[in-house]
Amino acid sequence: MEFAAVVIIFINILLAVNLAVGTTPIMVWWERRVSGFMQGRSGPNRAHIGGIRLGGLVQSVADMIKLAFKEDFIPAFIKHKMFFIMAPVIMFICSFLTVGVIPFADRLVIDGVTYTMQALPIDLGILWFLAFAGLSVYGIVLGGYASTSKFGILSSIRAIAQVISYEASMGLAIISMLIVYGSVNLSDIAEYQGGLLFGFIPAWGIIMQPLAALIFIVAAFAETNRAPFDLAEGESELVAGYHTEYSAMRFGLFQVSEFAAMSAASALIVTMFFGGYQVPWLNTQALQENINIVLFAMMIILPATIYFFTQWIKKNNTWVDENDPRAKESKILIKIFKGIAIAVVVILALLLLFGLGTNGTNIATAMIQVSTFLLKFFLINFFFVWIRWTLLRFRYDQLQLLGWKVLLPLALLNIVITATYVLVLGA
Amino acid sequence: METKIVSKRFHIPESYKLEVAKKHGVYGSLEKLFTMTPDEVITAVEKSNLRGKGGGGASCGQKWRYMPLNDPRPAYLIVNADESEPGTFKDREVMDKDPHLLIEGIICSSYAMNIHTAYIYIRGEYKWLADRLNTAIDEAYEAGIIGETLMNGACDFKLDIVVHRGAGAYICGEKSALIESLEGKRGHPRLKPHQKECEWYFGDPATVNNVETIASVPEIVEFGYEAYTKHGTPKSPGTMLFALSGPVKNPGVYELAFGHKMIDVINTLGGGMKDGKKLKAVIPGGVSCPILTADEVNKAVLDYESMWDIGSTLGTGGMVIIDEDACMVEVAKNIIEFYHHESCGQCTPCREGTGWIDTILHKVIHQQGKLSDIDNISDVCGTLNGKTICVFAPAVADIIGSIVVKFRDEFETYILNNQGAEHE
Amino acid sequence: MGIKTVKRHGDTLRDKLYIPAIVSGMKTTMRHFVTNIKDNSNLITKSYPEVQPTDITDRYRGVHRLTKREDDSISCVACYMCATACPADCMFIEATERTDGVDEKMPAVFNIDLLECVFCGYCVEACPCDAIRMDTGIFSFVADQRKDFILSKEALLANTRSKDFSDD
Amino acid sequence: MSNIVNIVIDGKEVEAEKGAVLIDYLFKQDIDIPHFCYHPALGTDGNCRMCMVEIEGSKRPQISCDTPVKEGMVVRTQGENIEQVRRDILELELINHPVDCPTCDQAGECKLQDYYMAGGFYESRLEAESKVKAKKAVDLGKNVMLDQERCVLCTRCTRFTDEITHTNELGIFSRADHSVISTFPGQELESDYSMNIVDLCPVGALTSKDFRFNQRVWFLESFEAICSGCSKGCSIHVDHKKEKYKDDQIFRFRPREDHDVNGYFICDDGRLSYKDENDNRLNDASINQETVSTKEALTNIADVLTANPNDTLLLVSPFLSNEELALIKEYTLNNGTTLSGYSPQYYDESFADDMLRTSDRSPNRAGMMALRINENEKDFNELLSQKKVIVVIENSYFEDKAELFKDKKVILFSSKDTKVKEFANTVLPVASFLEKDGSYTNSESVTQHIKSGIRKNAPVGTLTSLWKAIESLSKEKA
Repeated sequence: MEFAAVVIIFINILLAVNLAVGTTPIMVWWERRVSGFMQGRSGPNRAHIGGIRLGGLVQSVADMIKLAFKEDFIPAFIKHKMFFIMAPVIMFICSFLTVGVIPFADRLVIDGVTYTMQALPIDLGILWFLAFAGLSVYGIVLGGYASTSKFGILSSIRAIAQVISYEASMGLAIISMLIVYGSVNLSDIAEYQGGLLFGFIPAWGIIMQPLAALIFIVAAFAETNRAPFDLAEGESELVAGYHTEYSAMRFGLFQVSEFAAMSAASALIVTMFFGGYQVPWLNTQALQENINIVLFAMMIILPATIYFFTQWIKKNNTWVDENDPRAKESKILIKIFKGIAIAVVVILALLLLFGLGTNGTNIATAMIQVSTFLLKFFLINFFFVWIRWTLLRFRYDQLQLLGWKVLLPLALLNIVITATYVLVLGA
Repeated sequence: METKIVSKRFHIPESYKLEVAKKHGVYGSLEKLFTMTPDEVITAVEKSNLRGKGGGGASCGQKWRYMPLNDPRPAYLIVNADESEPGTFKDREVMDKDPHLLIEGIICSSYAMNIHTAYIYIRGEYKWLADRLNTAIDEAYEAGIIGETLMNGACDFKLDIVVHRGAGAYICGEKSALIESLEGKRGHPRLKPHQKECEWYFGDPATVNNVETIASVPEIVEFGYEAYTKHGTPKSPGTMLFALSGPVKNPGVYELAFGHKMIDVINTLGGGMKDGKKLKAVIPGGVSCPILTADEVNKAVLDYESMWDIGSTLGTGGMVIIDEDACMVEVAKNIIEFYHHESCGQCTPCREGTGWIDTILHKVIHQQGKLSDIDNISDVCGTLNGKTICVFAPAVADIIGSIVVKFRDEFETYILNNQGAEHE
Repeated sequence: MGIKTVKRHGDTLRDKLYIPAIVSGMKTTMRHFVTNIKDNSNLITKSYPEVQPTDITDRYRGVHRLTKREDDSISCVACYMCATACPADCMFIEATERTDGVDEKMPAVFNIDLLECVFCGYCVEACPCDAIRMDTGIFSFVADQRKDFILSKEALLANTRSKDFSDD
Repeated sequence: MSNIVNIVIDGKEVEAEKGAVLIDYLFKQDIDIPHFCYHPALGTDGNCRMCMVEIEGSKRPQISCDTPVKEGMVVRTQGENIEQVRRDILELELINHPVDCPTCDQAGECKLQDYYMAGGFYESRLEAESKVKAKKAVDLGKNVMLDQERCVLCTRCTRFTDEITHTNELGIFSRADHSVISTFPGQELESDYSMNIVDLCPVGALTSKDFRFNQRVWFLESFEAICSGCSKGCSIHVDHKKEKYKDDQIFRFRPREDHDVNGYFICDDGRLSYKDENDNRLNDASINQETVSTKEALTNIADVLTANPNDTLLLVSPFLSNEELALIKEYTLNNGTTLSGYSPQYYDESFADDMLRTSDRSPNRAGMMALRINENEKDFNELLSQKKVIVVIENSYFEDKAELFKDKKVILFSSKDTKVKEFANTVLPVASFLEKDGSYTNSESVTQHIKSGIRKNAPVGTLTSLWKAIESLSKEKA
């Protein structure tokens, strides 16, 4: 295998792993701070390494370290120790593998060889997702059951019923999308969305199939056990549901897999409905053709963004005690960001000056697409958080009612309409 | 106006001496007595309708009938000389001026009830009277009037008379408390029996009579009940010793037949009010009877039934006269202080109630009174009335309650004006 | 009287759709988010412990204290009312004869286990002698051993009323 | 049956015995009439005036403790009028009462407090400073403290010393609201039954020196048992409590009304004998002075017993229940061991009196005799010299006679930490008298059953359970 192939595969796997696992601390931080600001609090902002807090991100690191070093405790009353141990692992693996099929960029051509920008270059993308998303509920069921605790059992029962209810609507929503895209391969789907509808609107899933998008997003919330459908955890009724009896890194695994599942769902939503890696109005071809203009635009936009960001830091990232190392953080961060801005400008200027060549153009395009994907990905994640801190948890009967009486008929109706439309007008 | 039966020898100097008294006819009834059977004596007393003069006014003859007949146990006559009620000092006169009349009465009564031991329970403070009685009894023993036989063998009847000095408790004038005290216990009244019966002294039958009652018996024995019932009214026949005290010109003890108007007695025998002051109120029979206002006094007739009709009682006949200068709050305080001090402390209402009224009036006198205090006093009087073993508490309720009701205006003015002489 | 018909809320199509309500809710949270992220100086959160709270009210139930009488002796008469009222069973009292003539009973031992205390204030309500109060304003109590959280009689007597509280 | 008459109580027609005291009858009907001075053991005194009822036909309310039941009587114990009367009298009762329930040991079982709460007198019409003051802590002598302020002068205590013990130590002094109870000058409470006045006192005026300030009564749990202080076996209530973080502990004994045995009272020695239960307990099994587990000790005992059944003497004591004695007796019959109940050390002639106390200070000698367990001194001494294995079960005979153990193997079952332990080869702790269930027969052949309510943190097995374990172990070996 060629060196380039190894590097690309490595990068892809790294991206997938990071998306699944590496984002967890970031998502935890994201969740805490966003909820803080939404509620007029500040969220975590104290933990620091040498005064560097990164807006509280260090707290997540501290938590991670804590979880890793905590005593791994299995209560004496637990009989099925194997299930108890397996449960978080199953859940983690399932959530983790789901991310593998997401395309981070268009097919990359280097020296005439085409590489798929997926960690797992499988053609059955969506089916893979459905399979593992459905499997991950086994983790919850086993965990709750093996806990020998009424909270755990109740949580398991809820989780099963919930997943069954929403899996159906989700699958049906996807079917209508497949009719549109005509493929189950996510790369194909992303590529499809690079086109324009009626010549001026990006042909994104959400624009073509808003109803399917809505159903899918709602179902994805339920699948990932996120508020307002987090009945399996239901702190107010079930203490912590299926992970009541878990501690240390076993609990950590549940936590990670929850965020991994959320990441996977976000990634899939981005890919299916928000154009995947596509930059609106600039599909791969257009990007490659106008790479210099794009780079030039970036040369202006990025430093400007960083300038505003440093201004914001100066204003908001303060500390009461001037003698504390944390008080000096802003200055350091501003310097670093200024350095980054200068470096970016310099690199981009050099690139523009000396030209990119074909491979360079392709790589730059891929990088821009990966960045676009990540941007969309984080925005959808933000949406997840936003929803969580806005909506109340559904009551259990409301959850089932919504699943069976609203989403399922709507999804079926959507399929009929889409199929009719496709049949009548031809593909 | 006076009808002298018990007091017929009071005016004679040194009448307490046996020879002086004998000269004036003491022990004259005994000759007739010995010709009568005990039952005839009791019948005579019954028919005379002689009433207990200690305050209750119960029929003396009926009481004697309660003594069990043919009982193997010894029986006792207990003469109640524990005269401690403020305003009452008639028994003192009898014992002071004519002790032999009392002994004569005891002989008659003992004979009637087949009693061989008689006790005279005398108030502890009446030391000189106890001495006088003892002297008289010694004289009687010496003269052979009492002892193994009566009147030197005129009658084969053993009789001993013992004078017992109390320790100075007002409640021991209550007959059951008196017996308790005589038994050597704390003077607590006993629970009332559920049927009419005699008293019990160490488990033996006993009867308790007032000094004046006993002193009235010889007259009935000697002259028959017809002579006695000639005096007084049909329902309250006979006479009674009335004591007048307070700001009248001639206070003292006067024997009157029942049925005289109270105001007449005050104005004639008492000689009217001192210094021309106006009469304000009278407490008719010792301080334990409801008070009478001046208007009521004008209507009052001195016999048991008439007094009940105007909402008071004749009591012991000790009339306490109050003139216009007296402050009724202070009168009430004075009386309640006495009762507070004398309550035996057995029943809760009396023990705590008298103290409470005293405290309230103390506050009123010391210018810390409130109008609600008047109602509080009335409330406590209500609780005191009829909820205790003996009639001490109802007596307090009667006098204090009646003062507060009849002179409420004066109490209110007193409290509101916050005036009145400092009592300290 | 008559019957008043109250219209049931949530029956309109708009309500049943959920979407408008969800959107308006999301608008609200987003508004807060944007405002706070633009300028976080108005956040309610204090940077404790560098910034100490200044708004503890008189009604705040801080750590307990035992009051003293005018002669500086303990007010408590060891009646166990507080222990009786305590839902957490965190008060451990042993009574003894009081010999100084002020009263006849006082606590020999009076321990409060702060780890078990739920700070409900029932003990203060139950006390017939106003001997126990929670007006010290102490909201932070830290120790590194369990036994250090058990406040003894002496420690409770040493606590004083918070100076920040108004004099009433 | 002419003794039965019909009366009406609160509108309900009932039958009652003619001439019975009305209040007694009302108690039997579970009608709670407030009262202080009346006590069935002491009779009517009628001074508290609390037990007023309305009787149709009489002008005023009557005290039910001095009202005999009569044919056709119509009694009302409720209603506005009678309750007002009770309130009035209760108010007077409280007017000089210090209302110092917080420091009063009686709080929780105080009648005055109950009536006070029911009546709702939260504010006195008499100011505190006007209240009559009296002495607060008067030492009456033996085991009893007096608080004269709290006294309601019901005279139950004076009547107890006058009529029950005939010791006449107590009297009322002074008059009116200054009346106080006290001992006569120079005299102290000396009666062996003096602590009964603490129970009799309806308020907190008389408190036990022993129980004083130890516990609040509402924390205590109670079960019915008998006193093991002598062979009278007086019925008692055992008040105990398992405090947080502490072991179950007995705080006091109270007499239990039982007309077959003790009536209403118990003696002070019996009452204070609860201390024996709490103190000086044996908790660990040991073999040759080394602490071992109960199981090891049991195996050891089973070994010894199966090895020399014919050379074994079992010494039981009258402290064991009938069930335990029967079990051991059966064992001896089956295994050929010998059994003795010799225990002269429990006799104490000086303890007996003509009220309740007997000279035999053990609870179940009659039960032991009923099982025909030999107590003969001669037989016992003979056996003692012959047998090589001595099993001492809850018997303190050897306490000061350790020299008798020479050359013998000794097995000790005991609930007490005794000196005998040092000479015993195997020691096994057993549950104490009040920690186990069982029945006991007193000197008057009355058999009473105890159902223990004590829950110790570390329960020591009962003799029954341990003995059964030994039996089954022995069978395994055989």
